[in-house]
Amino acid sequence: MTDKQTVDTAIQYQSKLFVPQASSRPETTPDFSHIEIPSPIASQRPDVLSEAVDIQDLAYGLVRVLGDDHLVAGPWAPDLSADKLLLGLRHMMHVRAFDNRMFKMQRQGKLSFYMKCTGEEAVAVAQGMALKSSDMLFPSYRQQGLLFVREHSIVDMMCQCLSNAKDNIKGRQMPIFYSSKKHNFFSLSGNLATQYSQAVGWGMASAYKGEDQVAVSWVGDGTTAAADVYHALVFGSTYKAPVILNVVNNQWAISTPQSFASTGSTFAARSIGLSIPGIRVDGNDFLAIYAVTQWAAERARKGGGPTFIELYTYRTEGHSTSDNPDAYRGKNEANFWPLGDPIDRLKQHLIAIGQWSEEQHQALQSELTDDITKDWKEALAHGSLDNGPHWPVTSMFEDVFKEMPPHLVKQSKQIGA
Amino acid sequence: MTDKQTVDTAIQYQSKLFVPQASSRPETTPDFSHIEIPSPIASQRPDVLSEAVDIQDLAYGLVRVLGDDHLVAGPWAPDLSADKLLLGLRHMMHVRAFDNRMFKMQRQGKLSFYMKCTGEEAVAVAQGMALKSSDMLFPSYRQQGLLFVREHSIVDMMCQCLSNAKDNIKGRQMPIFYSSKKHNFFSLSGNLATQYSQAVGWGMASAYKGEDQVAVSWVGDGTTAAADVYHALVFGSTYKAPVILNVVNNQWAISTPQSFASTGSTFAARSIGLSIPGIRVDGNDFLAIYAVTQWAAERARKGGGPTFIELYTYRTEGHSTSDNPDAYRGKNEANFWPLGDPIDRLKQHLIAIGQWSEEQHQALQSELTDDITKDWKEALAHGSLDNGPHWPVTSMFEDVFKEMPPHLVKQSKQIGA
Amino acid sequence: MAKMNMIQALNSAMDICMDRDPNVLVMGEDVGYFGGVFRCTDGLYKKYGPHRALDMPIAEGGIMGVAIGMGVNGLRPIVEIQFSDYIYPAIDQIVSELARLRHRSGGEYFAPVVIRAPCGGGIRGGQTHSQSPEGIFTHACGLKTVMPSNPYEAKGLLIAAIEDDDPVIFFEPKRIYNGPFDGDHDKAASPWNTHPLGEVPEEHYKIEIGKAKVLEPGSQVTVITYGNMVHVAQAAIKNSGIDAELIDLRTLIPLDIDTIKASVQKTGRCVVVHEATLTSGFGAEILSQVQEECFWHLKAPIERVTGWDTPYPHAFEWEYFPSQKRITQAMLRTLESN
Amino acid sequence: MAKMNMIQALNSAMDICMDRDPNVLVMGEDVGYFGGVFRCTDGLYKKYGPHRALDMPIAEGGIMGVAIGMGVNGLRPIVEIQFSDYIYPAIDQIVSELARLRHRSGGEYFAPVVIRAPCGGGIRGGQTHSQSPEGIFTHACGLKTVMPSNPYEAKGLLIAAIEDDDPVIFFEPKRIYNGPFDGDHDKAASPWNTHPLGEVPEEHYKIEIGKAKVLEPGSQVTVITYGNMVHVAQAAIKNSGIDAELIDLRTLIPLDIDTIKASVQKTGRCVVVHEATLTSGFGAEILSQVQEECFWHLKAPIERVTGWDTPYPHAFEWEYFPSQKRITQAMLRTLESN
Ligand SMILES: Cc1ncc(C[n+]2csc(CCOP(=O)(O)OP(=O)(O)O)c2C)c(N)n1
Ligand SMILES: Cc1ncc(C[n+]2csc(CCOP(=O)(O)OP(=O)(O)O)c2C)c(N)n1
Ligand SMILES: [Mg+2]
Ligand SMILES: [Mg+2]
Repeated sequence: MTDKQTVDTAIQYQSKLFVPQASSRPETTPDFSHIEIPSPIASQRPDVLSEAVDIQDLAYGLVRVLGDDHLVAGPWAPDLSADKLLLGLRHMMHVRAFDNRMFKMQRQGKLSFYMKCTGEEAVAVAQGMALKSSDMLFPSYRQQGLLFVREHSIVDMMCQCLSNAKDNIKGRQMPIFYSSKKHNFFSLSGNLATQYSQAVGWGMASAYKGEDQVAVSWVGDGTTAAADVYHALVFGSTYKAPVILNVVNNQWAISTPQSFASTGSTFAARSIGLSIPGIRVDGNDFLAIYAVTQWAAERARKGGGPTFIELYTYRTEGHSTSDNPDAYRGKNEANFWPLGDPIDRLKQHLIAIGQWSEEQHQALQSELTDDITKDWKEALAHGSLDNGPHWPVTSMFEDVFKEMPPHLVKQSKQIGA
Repeated sequence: MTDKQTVDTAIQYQSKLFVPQASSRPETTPDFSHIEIPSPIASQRPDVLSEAVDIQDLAYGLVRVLGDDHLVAGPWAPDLSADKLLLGLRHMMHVRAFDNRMFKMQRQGKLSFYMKCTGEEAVAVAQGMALKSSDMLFPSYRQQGLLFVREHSIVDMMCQCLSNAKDNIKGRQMPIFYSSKKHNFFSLSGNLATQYSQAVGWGMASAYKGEDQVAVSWVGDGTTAAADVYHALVFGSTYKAPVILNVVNNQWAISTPQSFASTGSTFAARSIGLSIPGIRVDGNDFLAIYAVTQWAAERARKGGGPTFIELYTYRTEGHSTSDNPDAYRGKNEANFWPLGDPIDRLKQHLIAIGQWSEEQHQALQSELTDDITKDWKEALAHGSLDNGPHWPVTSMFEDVFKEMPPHLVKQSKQIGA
Repeated sequence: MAKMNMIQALNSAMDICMDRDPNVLVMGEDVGYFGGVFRCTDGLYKKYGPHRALDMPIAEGGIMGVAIGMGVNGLRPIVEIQFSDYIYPAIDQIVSELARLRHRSGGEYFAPVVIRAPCGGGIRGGQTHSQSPEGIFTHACGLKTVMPSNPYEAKGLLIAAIEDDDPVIFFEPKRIYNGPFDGDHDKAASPWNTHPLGEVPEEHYKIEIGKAKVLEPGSQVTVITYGNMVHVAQAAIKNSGIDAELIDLRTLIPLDIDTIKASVQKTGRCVVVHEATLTSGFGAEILSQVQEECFWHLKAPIERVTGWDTPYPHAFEWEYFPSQKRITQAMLRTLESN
Repeated sequence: MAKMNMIQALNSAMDICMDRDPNVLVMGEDVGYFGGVFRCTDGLYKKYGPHRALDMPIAEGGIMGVAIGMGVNGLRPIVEIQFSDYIYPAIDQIVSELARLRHRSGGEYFAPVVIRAPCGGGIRGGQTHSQSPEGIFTHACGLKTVMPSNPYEAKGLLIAAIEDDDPVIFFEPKRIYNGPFDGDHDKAASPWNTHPLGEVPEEHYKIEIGKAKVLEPGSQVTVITYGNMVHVAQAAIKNSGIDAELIDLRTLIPLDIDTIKASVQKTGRCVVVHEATLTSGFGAEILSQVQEECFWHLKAPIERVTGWDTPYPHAFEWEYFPSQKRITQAMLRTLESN
């Protein structure tokens, strides 16, 4: 086709290429009626050392604990005190209050960027609570809830988002790319999926040293297509690494529906052929997530190797502050999501078992919102992206290497000149 | 650990890391008795448009046609004339004669390198014969049989191996890295697995244009771990590309046993979770391979998308001329392989059905060996790696780009200076 | 002539090529229904259908692998890598396969793939949305590397790239998608519709790959750059009053050494500017060739003004960015010596 | 002192480090039971067990990902990439993750991974067993890049790399595993045991990363190179009788510019040699820094002698290889001018 003449404009193809479809687009009405929602008693809870292929029904089903009546049922019901449940509720509400505030602050120009996890709070909070604090977390960018569970300072999280002088990563990364060694929370990367195989390596090292810690990682539905996800499955299984590999299927990857990654199957099913149990769990059911995570952690600690967990949930809001979902999905698609909202479902459960009330809920909501407002003021006092104070500019040249080599010393001198 | 003092030599780990084992090592006796060999009547032959998950037994079983009695049986028995079978036998024997000669020539210093496919001849020959000549082949380096089926000039293959003046790829690649556009045989790459996702793209283009051609690709058991294999499965399934994705499980990847890639499952099982049927087939059973390939091609042409085929076979000899398998696997492990030799099995079958005899076999063997000797002489007449003639040295600068840019023109002038 | 920003110009280039040739398609993450996170493929889905504005799974390596296969089967895929920072998972397919296919097959096979990748900083994207990795690709034999600096040329170069039978990697400096950015972050950005190179014909036209442009004639010093830095250098020249000759490379490989040579042999001084990190950046190659070709004409050391050898920082975009000030200082240093 | 070839010296380095520190392990394709296709890890499996000489699936990207995770969890993995040509699938993990982890986490996390990769041509391995991709890694901030030229230094540098808390990519010129190769392919190769640098102490010792070595003092021209080309350059100097100063860089990043500067400021002439392809190779960076630091001392253009800008050809290894003749011609060219 180098010159015009060779273009055969007469060619008209009758394409037979299959292209997946979306759950909805702005011009269509959302419809999730095809989603089968089994009852909590429908799923078995097998021995933690079962063979993947023998328990493959768990990959095609949906583990649930909270029924439509807001009560617990079925073999997966975890042994959780009301206090723990209330703590979980509190964390989820706290995360949401945080997200809402930060999103607004981005809109007001205080932050360069923000990402919420609205509708998915149960994932990080329930999983975080089901793990030991010595377990190592390799999150993607929507598991801020883990930091709440591990009692990371909220002010410090805000300082990271503000890239101010108190930002523990020295203004180097975009908002929400937290890192906290103290909390066994790995440094977030902007490159999707890379942390997944790293988690497997971390777990391998744990086994190598004869230790008991488990590594836990998360990717989104869209990210499952990445090479590192496969690497994690292959290496994790080959060396029976003590890891929990989670897929947060929130139905969308920016504008791309999960159908471009799921290949018409469940994500959980993908690991079975690699001898890793796949479990699909209601991602908005705090108790089910907790129970499945506990199962996987026990399997890992007993030497059974990885578990692949698909958390079936929904990204209620936009991908990030950079995006408007109305441009690519049906209006209010979130309202059609059949598995409800994780906070609301846990709240209803606690009310149903007499441990909570609407009034208490409102009060807690106000308390948390106020806390966040207070925290935000404190964080801002440490500086903001636009107005500083920041870390000194020359700090940019630190940590490229452990000790600064001559060429960076030279450059750090030039920057002031 | 930057300085000596910080090394805590007291640490002694009790490793819990699981490390897979080999089928045998030089210090152990090979033992394949755990391999289950089902009878030809044990496998169903489902409709070509079946859902992967519904026919998953095919991924865990072993499709066979030739029984221990050397007769055909079961639902997979293909409709193949004796002439076609004899042609298949001839091709396989031809390949083996070729391999033996070329290996010897490498040992005599005439070739820089060579790779045999001994014990695996049925894979390429039966699959090649089951496809249309317009189907596009994206092989790995052990499917030289495809070129025999497509009647590529043997002399030209030898010229490629010799990098001489008649080498169609101008001396640019190592021996056996064939390329033949005329035969719809893609240019081999030294980088494992890269051709696998390319085949999917080729198939997508075929569907895009509304055409009927299928793309077919091969990787080894070891190579299944590569990212491109996953990409091929994910993209192939997402767009239902008309492709056949083969894994030649010959039990070894250089010195590394298949257990480092199989994760304790079958390779065929790996695709099921991605909605791609996985079929495990006796890789030394010419008829079974033919039948399964036909099934997959029909599925692809009907819009059913990819099929993932594990060809269960054995690498009878070393990895390449660079290697000595006695250093890492049990002596004569090949002799313990329970699925026999593909040439011998087809020969026995043809004898059993009265279409062949030992005498005819010997005669054919001699004929082919003589042919190869003759071809070799002819090829050598076109030059050899050490003594030439080669392509002109400056041909090295051609084809980097379609038209040679100034900097390469300049370099090609310098090379003579 | 229409007024177009760079996004519209790129879009127009793709539209025209898709319209003329059914073998042309665009593919990548979010490029289909949504039209790309930077909107470069906006409207193509509607006009040409889901199979020609093809959304793809998030696996750059997979996207590149299938693009090569498509190219071998007669299509001309235009791949969008959402951010050039995410091109690394595809490097094996690009460098080991795409770049070498024609050569290794003795000319039998080739894949006319275009890879579009937004690059460079300026959107407060931190280290994973700001990189300029062009240097890496210039080291791989068999790839053409292009980086336009304005809508008019972006369109002409992209059409040329799509119609080229060699693989082309096409970097788009995202900071100037909407308007030229002269490096002064306190000044309101001017949109392309106030710029002469924002005048873009609606029709098909090409700008030859491999040809640099002398943007500003001058006699004292040659400034060689490409992409966004063209505008910063231009402003530095204007504001400093230095009589500099400004060269916009437009194509990195094949490098138009003749244009460079003619200029530096005239001026005897040279400053190379890019946003990518210093060490082993493409500036090193430019400097090397200038040194090799113009040594006897040089009156001062050739200078490089580039990003620092650190990951792109979120908080210090302006300090990281090669500023007008740094370019001016470099020009002045070259002028100091005689 | 023992006589060791480079393979034995590297093996000894790993053995010593594994013996001293249970956190050190080797991993990669065929490195365990078999001891590596080049035998560099021979015996370690037997001595330290399958979990410390760890065979791995064929997925360089996966190997690198897990190595990083291990490094974060306190281990010091030594990864072998079977051929440096196969490092591309791991580039994302190396460049985006390994190199930047310490920086992006504000110093909280790091992974002390060593990547060993045999590189260069000479085994008639064609384009996929002959590459020298070191240049690419020198453009990534946060990696140290090393290429030794002899057994003694290979061992000392590898131990230093293993004990370094920064990631180190360690290229091994495979052509000189068994003996120095001076570029004359008609001459029988001499084994390391006839070479003084084949004398290797059995014990632990280190050679500092980041320090070049003046191998041959000279006054007329400085030849800067590394790896295999050190021996070719040395032979070219000897056979031509030119009074050249030969610098073996040993470490590419951080570059020992002081040693280079001292030499070129003395000689006023410089030839840079490497086997990698010319355009945007590390030679461009060396040349650039020499030009920047020594401009006023230069009496002739700095020359580059490198591989050609084509894939490494199977049939034309000798024509491709930067020969003694080409190096000598380059030295002579620099001497011609005054
Ligand atoms: C390697 C890589 N490619 C592309 C991107 C750009 N990107 C950021 S988020 C995203 C979508 C991820 O979707 P999903 O995995 O479903 O996670 P979710 O956002 O829904 O939580 C994309 C494409 C990236 N960050 N890294
Ligand atoms: C990306 C890449 N990594 C490593 C190699 C080196 N290598 C060549 S063949 C091989 C083993 C392949 O084994 P398998 O896939 O089982 O195929 P087989 O040789 O048994 O046919 C390896 C590791 C390579 N060629 N490419
Ligand atoms: Mg998602
Ligand atoms: Mg194999």
